Amino acid sequence: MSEILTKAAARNIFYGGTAFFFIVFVGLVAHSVSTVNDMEKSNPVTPSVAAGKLVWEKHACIDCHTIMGEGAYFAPELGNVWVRYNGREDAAAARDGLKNWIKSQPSGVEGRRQMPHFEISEQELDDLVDFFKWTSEVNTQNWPPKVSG
Amino acid sequence: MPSAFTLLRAWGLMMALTGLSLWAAISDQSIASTLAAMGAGVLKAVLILWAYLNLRRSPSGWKAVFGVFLIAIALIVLGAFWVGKIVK
Amino acid sequence: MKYDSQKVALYYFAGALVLFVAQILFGLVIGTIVVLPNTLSELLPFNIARMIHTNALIVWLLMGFFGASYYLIPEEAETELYSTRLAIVQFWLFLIGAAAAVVGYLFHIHEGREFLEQPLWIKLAIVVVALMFLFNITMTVLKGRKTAITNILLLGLWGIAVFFLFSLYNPANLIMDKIFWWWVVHLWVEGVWELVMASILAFLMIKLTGVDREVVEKWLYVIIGLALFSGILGTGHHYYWIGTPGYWQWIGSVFSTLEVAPFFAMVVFTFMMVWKGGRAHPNKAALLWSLGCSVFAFFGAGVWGFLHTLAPVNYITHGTQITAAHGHLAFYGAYVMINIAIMTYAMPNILKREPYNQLLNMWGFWITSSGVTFMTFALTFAGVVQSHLQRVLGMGFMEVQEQLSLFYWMRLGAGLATFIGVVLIVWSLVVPGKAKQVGRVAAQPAE
Amino acid sequence: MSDDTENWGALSELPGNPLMWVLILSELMVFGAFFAAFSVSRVLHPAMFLADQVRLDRLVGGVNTMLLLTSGLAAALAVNARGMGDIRRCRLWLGGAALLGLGFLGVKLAEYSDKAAQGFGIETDTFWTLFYLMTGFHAAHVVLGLVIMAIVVWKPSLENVETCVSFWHMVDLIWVLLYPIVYLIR
Repeated sequence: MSEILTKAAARNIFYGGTAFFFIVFVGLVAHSVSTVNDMEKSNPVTPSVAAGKLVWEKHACIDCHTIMGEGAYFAPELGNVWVRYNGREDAAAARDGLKNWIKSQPSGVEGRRQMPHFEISEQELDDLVDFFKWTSEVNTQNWPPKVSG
Repeated sequence: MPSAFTLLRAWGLMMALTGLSLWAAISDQSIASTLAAMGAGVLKAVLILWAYLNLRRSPSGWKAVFGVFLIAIALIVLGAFWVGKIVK
Repeated sequence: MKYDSQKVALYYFAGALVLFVAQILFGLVIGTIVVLPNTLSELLPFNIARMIHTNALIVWLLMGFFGASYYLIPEEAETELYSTRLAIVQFWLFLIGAAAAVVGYLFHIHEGREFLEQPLWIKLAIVVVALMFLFNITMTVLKGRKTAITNILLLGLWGIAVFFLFSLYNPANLIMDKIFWWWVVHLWVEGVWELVMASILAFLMIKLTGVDREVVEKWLYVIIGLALFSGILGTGHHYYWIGTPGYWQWIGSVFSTLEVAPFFAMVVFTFMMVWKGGRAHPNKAALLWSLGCSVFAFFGAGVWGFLHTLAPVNYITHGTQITAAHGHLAFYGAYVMINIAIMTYAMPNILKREPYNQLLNMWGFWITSSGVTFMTFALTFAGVVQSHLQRVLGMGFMEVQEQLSLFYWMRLGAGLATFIGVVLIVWSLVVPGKAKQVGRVAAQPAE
Repeated sequence: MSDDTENWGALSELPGNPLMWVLILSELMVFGAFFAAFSVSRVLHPAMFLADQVRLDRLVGGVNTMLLLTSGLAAALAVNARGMGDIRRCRLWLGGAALLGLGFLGVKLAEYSDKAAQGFGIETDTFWTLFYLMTGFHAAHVVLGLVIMAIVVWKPSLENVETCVSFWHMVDLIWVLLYPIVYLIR
């Protein structure tokens, strides 16, 4: 009898402990969400940034590229691609450079990884670049360590 | 279970140790006060385990586990403090 | 097998094995594209093949979990399933949904968040399927005996369904997207899936070693306690560099270091049980998979996870091939192996055969395990080199990738070996052994 | 607690429910790691730590230590009372322990609001991140301990009381180490 009690108590401690850690986790996530909301004031998600994210998703870019280090590791990191294209110094040139790169794919170079040709309108390309620009301004605790991504 | 006297004695000792380490910390900032603070902390931890948790009745394996834990913490903290002094 | 309705597990095991083979085939395709980039580049781009590879994995593992639940819950609850028909309908819905998703992917019908690429209507169908499943097994458990194993299995399966709901939430803010994307991905594989895995493992230990249920269930509580006490806040190791506050670096580092503990406990548990039980169960292959599962999960999830979980290390290795190495070995060790273990145990019972083709099955074990292990080493080396060149020296991504091609060839070779092993496993599970062989295995006395 | 049918291995040798000891040992590992992290960070940023640590009130920490230690005494006496079968006295001691625990939380909250008013938040720098994480996580355990106490006052079986009080002593144990490491050693 007491045997069953001990195990029932063990179960309750498991549930209680799990609930405790989950509550702490939820509390911390709630705090993080509030900091993200604060950040949005200085780096707002404009309609074009939101549209750009949808372009990013529509073509499943993440299944080759990474963004903030998450993705498929097959193609370059794009969280800081705006910085890599020198967008902070010369925004217009970076925008043109990114758009032209996407439009010129696939390169067809033998032995080089091929980015497919996507049907992306001029408007969508601008949205996508806005999305990259927005992402590059997120405070990622100085990650990646090098601009190479 | 430990007797009420054992518990009370442990409690009194721990209160005194707390006062002592607080006084040592406020009155000077030498290595001695650091040793006193950490020593008092570890000693209080031992008393909690020994009297409050009644670990003196537990098998030596468990005593060793907690002993190693406390010694490791004390060594890390004091070691880091010492390294910090040297670097400075 | 004591209950007729347990047979329904066979549908799920068969479906899982088909998708398992598909997963490995698409793995070979993308492994090939990595070393020979012009392969299929127009017809089947990398991103499409990759989403089929990962989605097939997730779906077949879930299908295996469903099958395992349908097999072990009647036996644990000591009652027939609530509804066999519902289970069969649920299977076909799930399989058709999965097939539709794959065909859709080939025609570029998909959404765009990693692992959650299913179109919305498929996600909703998955929710419906999950509800059917949960209703069925919960009703079964409610009318039968309640054991620690059914209890924890149910908690795990309900958790899978609840956290999947976060896949329906896709905010425009990428940081918010990522924060809650991990509520599906991490809280699945480092949370509730571990409950499912541990309870299946406990069931197998009771059956295979003959150790008392009492002992096994106590271990089970210790293991899952360690798993969730560390795993929930261990989510912090995904919140280092995605726009969340810096304190996650401390939380993630500390708690995910502890995530090794449950896997270590599982190794001790399985070996202790086998040692204490001392019973020679005729299904040696199932025992091999069970032991292998705990060991490979410890290395894949525990050791390879710890390797890059501390924030200062992860700062350098995040998003490199190190992550890929860890992912492959962890999924194989923890979730592929537990599924194959329960299939190896259950399928002969369902099909009313003696444990058969054991030798072939064990060859499958060794070849597949060697393949995945070699793949893990190749990717680990690739990741170390990549981290150094790209993150320390600052070389460009594509330039670095060219330096890694040797490792990628090795990975492809290991993938081929894995594929051969998988074929052996599937063959040994599906095709009945020769009568003579069955007789010989059955005739072996229990030691 | 350990006849043959109730064998949880080595965990049976400790007072209270074995699974609580799984939790307690996990927590000791977590806080041990935090103590190590704190000490190493201080070596890496000596100036920052010195400047920030001065802001902490050692006396407040000392008062809290004494509150928790006294609460621990009351909790230990509750186990004694329960062991002698005196459930009413056991409940009284538990109530006293809980009150002192509430006092600890009150002091803690006053301390937090004082620091927040001075502009020190969890993201201010590494010292404050660790300060808030460690003391905050510890305070969360105090809250959990109070919840467990409430349950045990309601259902005071000997095993329940022992389990609860073991957890409470663990919370004490962590604090007596945390206090010198965070507040005193500079």
